[in-house]
Formats: sequence, C-alpha cells, structure tokens
Amino acid sequence: MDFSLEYTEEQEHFAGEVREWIKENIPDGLVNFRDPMKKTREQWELRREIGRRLGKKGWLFAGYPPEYGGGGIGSDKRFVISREFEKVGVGYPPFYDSARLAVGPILSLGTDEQKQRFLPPIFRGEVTTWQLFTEPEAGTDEANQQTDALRHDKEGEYFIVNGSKIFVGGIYAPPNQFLLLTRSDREAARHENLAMFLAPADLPGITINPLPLFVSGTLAQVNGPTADSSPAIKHQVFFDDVRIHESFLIGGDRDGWRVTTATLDVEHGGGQSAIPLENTAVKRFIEQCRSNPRIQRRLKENPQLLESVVDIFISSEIVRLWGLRNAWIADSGQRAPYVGPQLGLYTKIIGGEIIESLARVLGPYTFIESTEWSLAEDIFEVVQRAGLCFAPAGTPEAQKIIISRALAIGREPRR
Amino acid sequence: MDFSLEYTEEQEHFAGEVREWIKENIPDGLVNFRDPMKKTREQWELRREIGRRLGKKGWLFAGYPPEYGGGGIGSDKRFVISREFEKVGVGYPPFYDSARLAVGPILSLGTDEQKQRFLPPIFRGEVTTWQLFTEPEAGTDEANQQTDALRHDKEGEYFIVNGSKIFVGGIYAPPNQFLLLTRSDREAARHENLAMFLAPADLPGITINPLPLFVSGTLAQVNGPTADSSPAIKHQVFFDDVRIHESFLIGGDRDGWRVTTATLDVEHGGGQSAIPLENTAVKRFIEQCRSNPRIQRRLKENPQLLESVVDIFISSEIVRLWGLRNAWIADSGQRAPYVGPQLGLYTKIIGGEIIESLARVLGPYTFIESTEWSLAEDIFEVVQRAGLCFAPAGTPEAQKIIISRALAIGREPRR
Amino acid sequence: MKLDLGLSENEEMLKKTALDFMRRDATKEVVQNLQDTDTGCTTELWQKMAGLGWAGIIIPEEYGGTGSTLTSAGVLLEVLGTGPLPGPLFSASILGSSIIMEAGTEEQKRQVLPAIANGSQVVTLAMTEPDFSWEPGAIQTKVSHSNDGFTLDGVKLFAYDAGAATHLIVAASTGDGIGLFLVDRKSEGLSVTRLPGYLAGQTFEVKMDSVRVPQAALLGENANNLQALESAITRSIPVLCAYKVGGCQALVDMTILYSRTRVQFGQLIGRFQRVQDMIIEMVNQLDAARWTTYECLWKLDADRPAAESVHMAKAVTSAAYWEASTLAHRVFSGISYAKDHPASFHTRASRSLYHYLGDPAYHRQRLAKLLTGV
Amino acid sequence: MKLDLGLSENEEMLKKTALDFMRRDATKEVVQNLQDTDTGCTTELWQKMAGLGWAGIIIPEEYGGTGSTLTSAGVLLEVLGTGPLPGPLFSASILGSSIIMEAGTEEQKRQVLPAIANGSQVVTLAMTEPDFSWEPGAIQTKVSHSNDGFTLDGVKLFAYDAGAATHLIVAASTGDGIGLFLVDRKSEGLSVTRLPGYLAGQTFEVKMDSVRVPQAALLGENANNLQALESAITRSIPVLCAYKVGGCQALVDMTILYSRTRVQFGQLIGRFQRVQDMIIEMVNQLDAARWTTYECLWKLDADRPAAESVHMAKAVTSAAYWEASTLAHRVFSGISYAKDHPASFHTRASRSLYHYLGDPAYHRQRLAKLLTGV
Repeated sequence: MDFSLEYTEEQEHFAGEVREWIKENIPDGLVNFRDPMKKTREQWELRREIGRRLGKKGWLFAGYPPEYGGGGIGSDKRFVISREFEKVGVGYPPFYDSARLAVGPILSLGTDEQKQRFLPPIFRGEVTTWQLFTEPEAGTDEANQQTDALRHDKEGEYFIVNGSKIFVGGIYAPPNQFLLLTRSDREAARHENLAMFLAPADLPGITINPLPLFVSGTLAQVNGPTADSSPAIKHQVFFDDVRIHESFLIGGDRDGWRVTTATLDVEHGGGQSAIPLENTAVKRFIEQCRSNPRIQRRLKENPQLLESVVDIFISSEIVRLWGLRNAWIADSGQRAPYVGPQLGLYTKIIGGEIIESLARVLGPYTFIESTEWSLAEDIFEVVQRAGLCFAPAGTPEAQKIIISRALAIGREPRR
Repeated sequence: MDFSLEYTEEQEHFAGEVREWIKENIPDGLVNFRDPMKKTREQWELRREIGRRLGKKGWLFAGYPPEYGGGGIGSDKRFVISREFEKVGVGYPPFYDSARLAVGPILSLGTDEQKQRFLPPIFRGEVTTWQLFTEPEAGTDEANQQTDALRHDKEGEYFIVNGSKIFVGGIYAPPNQFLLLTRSDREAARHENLAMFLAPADLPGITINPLPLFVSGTLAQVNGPTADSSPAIKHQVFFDDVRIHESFLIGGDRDGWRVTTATLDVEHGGGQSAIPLENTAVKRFIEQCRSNPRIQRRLKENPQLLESVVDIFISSEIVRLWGLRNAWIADSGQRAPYVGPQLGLYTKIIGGEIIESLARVLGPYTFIESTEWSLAEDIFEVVQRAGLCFAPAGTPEAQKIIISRALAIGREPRR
Repeated sequence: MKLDLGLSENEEMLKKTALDFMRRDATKEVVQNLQDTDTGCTTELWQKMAGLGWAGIIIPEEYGGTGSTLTSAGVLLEVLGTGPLPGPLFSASILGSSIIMEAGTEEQKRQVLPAIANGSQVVTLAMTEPDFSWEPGAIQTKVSHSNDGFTLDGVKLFAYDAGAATHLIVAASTGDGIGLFLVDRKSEGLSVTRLPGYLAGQTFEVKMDSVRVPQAALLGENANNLQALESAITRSIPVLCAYKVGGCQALVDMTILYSRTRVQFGQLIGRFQRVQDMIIEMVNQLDAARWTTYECLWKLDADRPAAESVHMAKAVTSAAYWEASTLAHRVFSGISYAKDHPASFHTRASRSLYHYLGDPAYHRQRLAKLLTGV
Repeated sequence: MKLDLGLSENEEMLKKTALDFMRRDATKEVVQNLQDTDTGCTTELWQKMAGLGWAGIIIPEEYGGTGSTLTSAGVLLEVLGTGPLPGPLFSASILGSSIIMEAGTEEQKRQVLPAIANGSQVVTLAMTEPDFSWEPGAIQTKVSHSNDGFTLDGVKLFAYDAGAATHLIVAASTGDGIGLFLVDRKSEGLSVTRLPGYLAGQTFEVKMDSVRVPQAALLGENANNLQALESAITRSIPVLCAYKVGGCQALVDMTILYSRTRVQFGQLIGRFQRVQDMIIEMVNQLDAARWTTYECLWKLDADRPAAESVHMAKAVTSAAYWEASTLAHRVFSGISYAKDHPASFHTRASRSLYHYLGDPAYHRQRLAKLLTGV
C-alpha cells in the first residue's frame, strides 16, 4: 500500500509548468474566496476570464476528449493541476457550475452534432450552465417533475415548456444555458415520461428571480478553497410557453430519467475521480487551537472541550481517507458504487456535527463576523454557511437510498 | 407545579405499616438481587412465598379489583409500597413475570367465569405465568404467528396446538401457566386469524427447553432493584398436538390480535401508572465517581472523561423526569399515548450509550467480575447484562412504529 | 405524593393570553421583520407587552410588578419562544430586574423596578468580554473613582439585547471585587454596536471610553456584588430555557404538520421511517428540554437546592434547540433554507442563544464539578 | 502520485491462505468452543498457525521468522478477526516479539525470537496494574536485586492472553526506570488466574510473590527500557486494530446477508429504512476503522511519523467494533442474544479488546495533546 500523494518526478516537472502558468494568468484579488457571497461581480467576471484561459489550455475539463476541446490529460497530471491551484487558493474545478453534469450525458447520449455544438463551449469555459432539476414538488423525489415540455401540435420539432424550477444557479445571473429536466408526457408511466434539454437561458418566456437563503452550502465546500455552487442566493426560474427546439433535447423524448441518473451519478459522488484536497477550515481550526491564546486558555480552563477538538479532527481525517480510497477505486477501475454516496452522506452529517463542535470550542465567536473580534475568517464562514443546508447534491435521505441499493441491503446483489 | 415525591402525612402513616410488614415478612438474603442469574432456586422459592404473602395482603396486584383478590388500593398508597420495597432492595412489582400482561385482557374480554377462575390465583401470587408470543418468524412482526391452534374436527370444544415459542420465561422452569398467542385460522386475513389462551403449562405434548443467552435485560431493569423478567436464561417451548380446552381461550377464536394489543400496550409502557424508582446503578456510579480513589484519580488524569459522567447523569435524569411525567399523565387521566413507548425507547437507546460511557470511565474494570478487583458489584452487573439486549418488551423499531402512530406523523390525528 | 405537573389556573390564563397575543400581534410576518433589527422589537409591541404586565412579571407588586413566580415567567417565555419573538423581554424583565432585585439598594429598587415594570426603562446586562467567559471572575473592565462618581473603561462583547436597552448593567472590576453599575445608554463615551454575523441575532459590542457615571450608579452598598450577580443569573437561566422549549415545540409542531401534507414518491413523507425517526428525535429533544426546565423552575420557586438542575437545564435546552432546528431542516429540506421560512428563524435563534448565560460546555463543566468534585 | 491502496501479491496470497485456514480450521464451532477457555486456542490450531509461519510473521528471517511487514501482519490479523479467532497470536507474535526486538540484547533475540517464530514459546506482556493505566509510568511492581538475579513482587491485572503464555514479559520499576523481565510462567510464586466476567475473554490477573528470576531475565542491557516498550506498543497497536477491522467486516457481512433473507411484515427486513440506516452506520464504522488502520500500518512500514495515526486508529477501531456489534444485535434482535450466535462472539471480543493497549479515552487524550499541546 501507499497512501502518499507526493508528486512523482514526472508530476514535479509538470507542477513547475502549472505554477508558471498560474503566475502569468491569475491576477491578485482572486484567491481565497471561501464565501461566494463576498465575491463582487467584477471578481466573478475575472474568474470567468480565467476559466476561458484554462479552457484554452485544456485544463478546465482536463480529463475530457481533446476532439471536443477537452484536455485529454491523465489523472496523475489532473491531480497536479488541482493541488497547485489549491496552493494559491483558487478553486479548480468546477469553474462553471453545472456544466460538468451535462457533459456525461451528452457524451453518451448526445448526437454527433450535439457533441460538436455543446461540448467545445463548455470545455473552453465560454458558457455558464445552471442545473434546473428541483421543483416545489420534486425535491428528493426527482422523478416527480411538473414542468411540462410538450411537443407542439403543429410544429412538431418544437417543445412548449411551462412550469417553474427552484433553488437553482449561483449568485450572479443570468447564465448562458440550462440543463433542464421536464415532463414530456403527462400520461406515461413514472420514469418514462421525462425529457432533458440543454437549452439557452435567454429564450422568450423565461423569467429568473432571485431567492435569498439564510444559509448555504455543506461541509463539502470546505474541501476546496472555493464553492461557486452553493451560494446563499439561489434563483427561481419560470417558464411561460417557452419554445425549445428539439435539437436541444439530450437523448429521446422519454429518456429524461436515464439522463438524470447519469448526471446524478456524477453529482452524488460517483463521478470522475477527484483526489480530495485538504480540508482547509479544519486545518486552520486545529492550528488555531494550538496557537490562538484565547482558544488555548479556553481549552486549558475546560479540558472537556478537547473531546470536541478530537471529534473534529477524526471526522475530517475519515473524510480525507475515504476521499483517497474513492480516488484509488476510480483510478484503478474497480467497482464499489456505494463509496461515492457514502462519502457524500458522511461529509454532510459530519459537517453538521463539526459545526456544533466548533461552536463549543470557539464559544460565541463562532457566530460573529467582525474584523476586530472574530477568529480566523475562514472558520467563521464555515460555521455560518455550512453544516446546515443538507439539500444540495442530494439530501442525506436520497444518498441513503442509493447506498442501500449499492450495498444490496435487502435485495440480491447484482452480479 | 410540584415535582415532589415526598410522602404526604397520610402516606407517611401508611409507610409505617408497610415497613412493619416488611420487617415481619421479608427474610434476610433476599435483598439486592440485581442479577437474576445469581439467585438460587431456594431464594427464588422464598420470593414466591413472599409473593403469596403479598397477594394475601392485597399488595401484589395492589391496584386491581378486590372482588377477584386484588388490593383495590389507590395510586398514592401503591407508590408507598413500591418505594418502601425499593428501600430494602426488594423488587415490587412485577413479582410473577407475565401475569400482569394477562390481567388486562381477562378483565376486559374474559367471561365472568374466567375472571373468577384466573384472576384470584394471579392476584394472590399463587401462580407463575410465562408470556408465549415470540416465535422464530414472529419477532417484531408479532402478528405473524405460525403456532397453530385449530379446533378439533370432532371434539369442537378442544383446540389442537402445534408449533414452538422462543425467548420465553425466566431462569427457573416450569411455570404454572402460559399466556399463549396462536394462529387459529390458516386462511383468515392477518390480524383476524389469532387466538389467545391462558393455559396450563403442564399439558401433555408440551416440552420446555432452556435457551442460554450471553447477555440479558436492558437498562430498564436498572430502574428497580430486581429484574426477574430478563434473565440470561430463556426457554424454548414446543407444542406437539397439545389439546387445550376452549375454556382457556381469552376472547373469541379470532380475537387474538385485540388481546395482544391490549397486553402489548401494557408491555410497551402504556399501562398502569407506576412511579419510577430511582436508577440505583447510576446513583451508585456517581457516588463512586466522587468517592472511589481509583476513579477520582482517573478523572483527574483525564478530565475529558467528565463528559461521559455528565452524559450518564443527564440521560438518567431525563429518564427520571419522563417517568414522573408519565405517572402524572396516567394519574391525572390525560391521554398522551406516545409517552409510554417514548420512555421505553429512550431507556433502551440511552441504556446502550450509558454502558459505553461507563466503559470509558471505569476502564477495563467495566468487564471484570472479581471480588478482589472489581468496582461496585451492581455496576458490573449493569454493564455485563444490560444495555445490549434491546428485544424484550418490544424492539426499538417496534416502539418507533407505535410512537409514530401516537404522534400521528404522516397521518391525520385521531380526534 | 404531591406530584402535579399541570399548570395552575393563573398560569393557564397567562398562557392563553400569551397565545392570543402571538396569534394577533406577533405573526410570522412580524417576527420576520424583526429578524435583522437592532432592537428585536417595535415600540408598539413593547408597549403592548408592558401593558399586559409582562415587563414586570417577576417584579414584586410593591415595586410595580405582578409578582409572579419564575414558573409563570417560564410559561410566558415559552409561548414567546414559539415565534420566536425576539426583543428584550427576557434580558430586561427577567435578568435585568433580577439583578436589580438581588443587588440594588432599597432606593434603587424603588427607582428602577417600577420603570422596568411599566416598560419605560429597558435594562440589560453587559458582562462578558473578549475572553468570552461566563465566569464573572474573568471581568477586566476597569473602574476608577472620581470625586462625584466613577469612570468606566473597557469593552463588553456578546451583550444580548443591548440595542434595545435604555440602560446597561455593566459588571466591572472595582478592586474589591466585581461591582455592578447602572449606566445610561446615552452616556458620553459609550457606544453600542450590533455584532455582524448571519446568525448572530441581537448581540452587541459595548465600548466604554471614560464613561462617567454618578455615585448612585453603583448597585448596592458595596463594591463587590458578584454573589448577587451570580444568583440573578442562576434564577434567570431556566426562564431563558423555557423560551427555547417554546422554540422546540414550534419546530415539532410545524414539522409534524408538514409530515401530514408533503408528498414525495407518491406518499406522505411522514410514512417514511427516516422522516419518522427525525421527528421522534425532535420530540425527544423537546421533552428533555421541557422537563429539565420546568423542574428547575419549580425548585427555584420552592426554594429547593437547584444548582445541578440549573446547569443541566441550560446544557440540555441549548443543545436541544440546536438539534431540533437542524432536524427540522432535514425534514423540510429545500424550502426551509429560504430566508422567510419560520424554521430558519428558530435556527438563527438557537445558534444565537446557544452561548447566552453560558453554553453547554460551561454548564457541563460546572455540573461535572458538582457531581464528582473534579 | 504514488497512491495505491491495493494489496501486494504477497499480501493477497497471505490473505487467501488465511481465509482458507478460517474456512477449514477455525469454523464457527471451533470459535464457539474456544470462547470460555483459558488459552483461547488449542495446541493443534497453534501448531498449524506456527507451521504457516504466522507465529513469526514480523520476526526477521535471521531470527527464524518470515520478516513480513506490519501491513502483512494486519492483513493476517484482519482475517483472523472475522472469526473472531481468539488465542495468543497477536499478544505473543506481534506484541511479544516486538518487545523482544526493541528491548532485547542480540543474545536474547537469538534465544527467544526463533522460539516464538516456531510456536514453542508464547511470550505475552504483563504491564497494567490495578490502577489500570496504560501509562508505563504507573507501574508499581517492585524488583529487588539478589546475588544471582532479581526478585519480583507485585500484581498485574488485565494481562491479555497470559493463560496461553509460556513466558511473561513483566514490566517492573527498577529504581532506574521501567525494566522488562522475561519470566517463565512456571516460576515459583507466580500465579496466573483468568479474570471472571461475562465478556472478559482472555484477560488475566498475574500475581508475583517473591518470584526469583536469573540475571539474564532482564531484557536489554540497562534497567530502563521504557522507550523500547512504548515503541513496541506503538508498532503493535495498528495490527490489533486490523483484527477489529476483520470483526467489523464479519458483522457487516452477516448482517447484510440477513437483511436479504429475514422477512417480517411480509417483506425482507433490508427494505425497511430503519434497518438500512443501521447497516449503513455499520459500514461507516467499518470503513472508518479500516482506513485509519491501514494508513497507520503504511506509515509505520514506511518509517513516517505515525503518532497521531496510531492514537486515532486505536480510538476509532475500538469504538467502531463496539458500535458495529451493538448495531448487529439491533438488526438480528432476538436470535443474536443466543450464546451460540456468531454476533455474540464479536460483541464479547469488542468489549474485551476495548481497553487492550489503551482505550479510546486514553488515546483521545494523547491525540488531543499532540493536536493542541493542552
């Protein structure tokens, strides 16, 4: 066995190249955005620009087929890219929200024409994509879509879309396109009545309204330096007789659930291997336990609090180790479908517990954001924004359903 | 509000009477059997004798109708009896295993003749009764009985019983009678195919075999000084063409589920009010934390262990307070059907956690039973025998089903 | 035995009045609008509450209050907690008035308590400092004696409800011990700033830069009033706990209701065992909070030893309110993260109040000391 | 990067051999019969294991062992843990031989290690005393020097597997520090008694009443071998953890299998969310135990700093094995409380081994110290 993530000689060589590129391409003022709410529009645009440069370099979708603009780069080098970006505090990937989710289905179910049309702009970082799955009546029960996309009576190559989607997008609207799940048949059986589109976001009849949340994200976001995907402002999108041409349909009229499953597999943690980055917030917290005189005094006065420090450390270590395991399983071509959702579930549950442990150790500072009085800013942000919102990327309950199936609890295992 | 359990003047007067009776009737060598495995046959017989004396006095089934030999005594005085017996370390009630479970159904569904025949021997402490509900295929799914009691083709007043029951009885066999749940109709619908008997245990065709367990009881047993009902030896009972006369049938041929529900209501904690006694094991443990030099040294060396001490204290306090609440609810004639199983469930779950906390604080002594080296003997017994066996009196899962119904989670509340 | 866990007739009446008040005057919209304000209350609401006698609920009748028991105060605060209705009622009328009662001279009581009771003065405590300890021994705010009074210098942090206060009780180190000073909020050199933070609610920084107060500002007759302060905090804690009990109850109620209407996968979500288990756990948290709180109130009202009870109640209710709100979010999921969902008000309250008058870590340590001597 | 979490070819082979051994020689009935014995093993089984080279698995080839890595030892012990097969293999061949390797002179190594490797000597540690501390500093057993050797007096408690031992390594206070003495089990004045207790497994009391041992019994060249003892314990801990990982794995396997066959309420119990959640939690415990253990083994084999890892692995696996067995009982319910149900073997093992080489409380305290300095 070897648990080491140290670079090989070849990786070390490539790392130099990446560092060089970063120096030349990443401007100041872009690093260490742990809290996406704090990003100005200007900074956000700057990051889009970096995304385009990364895309051009082939490092944005580094592992994907070069014929469509992907990098075609192996996992060894992809790891180096991630790690080097982490070192300077710039998240990588995902850069563009839900685009990653759309790629798998397009590759496996899209037509050649669609691949040529959709993939290069995504891979080159030119477009932003929002995932439009969730509806008021379709939360964990993702198949229960009420947004209709019905073929036009006369112009059969058009679908007419009516309905609304909720909890979508990031802080800055509008995006360029939607990955849109709809019901294409009101009569057909469950799972056989859905259609998926990758459609422009600016079609007539589309309205995008902001939806402020009081909290955002999960602890998962702490595993990397940025988290564009779970900001505290989401959006609601309304469709009012929106015409979508069938050339934006991924797969067939009734293939929506197959496409969804493929994207959810990515979203729930079963997707392309990604070596986990360090949990910077926990690392900073443990550092502060050792060095911040206020915390030191508190720990000495009440050693019972050490139990919470140990709890936090151990759970983040388990997250790290399972991340390594998952990466190794994916890279070595093994099949263990429970490990992705297991890590996702654990990260969420443990995330909530870590926040409570932090609140014990840090006292009322936990909830105060003040330049004068607060402890390390990134810890504050973790506590504020993380650990409460369990919904994104699948509720714990949805993940448990997947894990139970994958472990074949109460059913014959698939051979 | 008044949370006090102190005696009123009237109670204090009655307590003197009880103490007097105890002095005259309880011989030495009978007190403080926390571990039923340690009771000799002779001691067990002695306790039966006390049971008969109590029965004669009307204190064994103190709250039940005097016309059948019950005490007809109000809850104020019943509490005094319990408390005084607790003070000398003799459990009270139940004295005779499952007899208590049989009483409710007999009172509500039995014929006058049955009441006259069955109740006085029970109330007078003359008979021991075992509950025969559980079968290999009928655990939590209590309705899934496979033991058949079919009416004899020709002698229609007899049932022929075939099948087996498991996890029944106490350490010493045989008992006098069985409260026996059977399937009286192989074709009828679920819940309408059962029959309940209160039948002699010595009928031809009955075989009783011991079934040794490696552990017993739940933390519930810690709430009183004795626990006859959850010893580490249970029994399996086989029925081979056993003839039971219909005069032993409680209710009708198809009333078994109604009868079962009535008994389970008692067993799962919804029955007659009982003011909770003190949790002697936890009390002794906290005392030892303060006074035992070995534990004191351990706590000083590792103050993180104090978290476990506090956990144990708080959970036992919650058990005590809910016990008070339940008694008050029952005594004041209110209806809150979730509180019985809630306390039952919590006691079990918390019981397991208390054992683990004890193991942390007491170190390896937790599992050692040795006159020379062990800590307080009663703590050892708690750890050894309790906290693991969740099944008796309803699994946690069965209790959750009842609680969910009682709280009307996901269903319209009963008006 | 005397066991009786029901409310008295007076308490039932108070509860009914409070429930009516919540229904009419403190609707969801009202509570929502108060979320990010400095006072947590409006003048109109405050006057209504004072008019109902609530601002003086535990103040003896001779000082203009209604002279009710702590249990009554708990019953009232429990109902307000269902909102959760923010505002300084607890901080001023329970904690503030308790400190005056425990620490003040007869003259000070006659001056201040009626003003608290009629709502014209709002007196809150500023005790903890950047070292965030609820041990009064940790106080570093300095006092110097001047000819006609005192001068205060220092910083108080996490001063709850100071934004609504007309006066602050400042704990300061006098040299002889901990003195308590009743300071006009408008005093020169005194600044009160709301601490930013998504969940912080009504907690404030109080800066004192040579704040001069008259001789009469010192509560009581000597410069050490630590014991009085501790006693007032002890008596106030279970009333704050009752507010959290109300929060837990509201969360349980709204969640069970949701379990009966929300459909996913073709059935009511309350039929799923996972959802049931979350709600059962919420109910357990609620009932643990409720009964530790009310036994504690009873002990204090009945003059029984209550130290263990007080620590336990605060530790249990703080954790219970936190857990219950987290679990509610898991049942509601998506919609409850919207800023205007009532569950989110409770989540913010549960986090904000977690540390007020000592967090579970503090009270568990004190409890451990009482239990083991270590 | 070098990340590779698979087994090497040798390790795979060892695992296969061990699985075959378990299937043929350590069946459920064998494990059951060993439950309440003094040795936890039979001569026949022991000789078979020694014949497979397991008794000398980490002993260098020059001393008659197979010179495998700690990871290999972990792979082997994990398989034995699935039984769980009791017996002194860990105590003698991992911990015992590690102490000899760390503390012994070259001559002692030449004498003792080959005997451990071929199974003829079973050498276990007797360290903890009635004060039940795994801090070697707590040792009070006394040594006095006599002309031709030493005399030992004292009591050891919780000496694991002493009942199967031919020799004990006794830690005693020499005045210069902690000395380690290799004592023949048959020495006069030495008594070994199994400690009674329903779940206690193979733990013993060792009483020494003027036990005389020769000069050569002192391991190493000086009278303080504390560091060597600590180093041997540190290196052995993750191998013991692997045994618990095997236990967790067996519990998970048998429980999932049961979820596919047991029917209640007309459906497989594995379809109930409550049962699923218990099994998911068991799998989480297993995987937490597995990966903390194997990373720790890798660190030790690769000579990397491993102190935090060792404490974490022992704390995590002890708790995980405990939890997994408790949860298994909840899924199986009734039948698993029968004395002959395999889940009950694991429950007893998880409780018995909970404190061996330090319980979670001890290791969590040490870990906290490393993390915070407090």
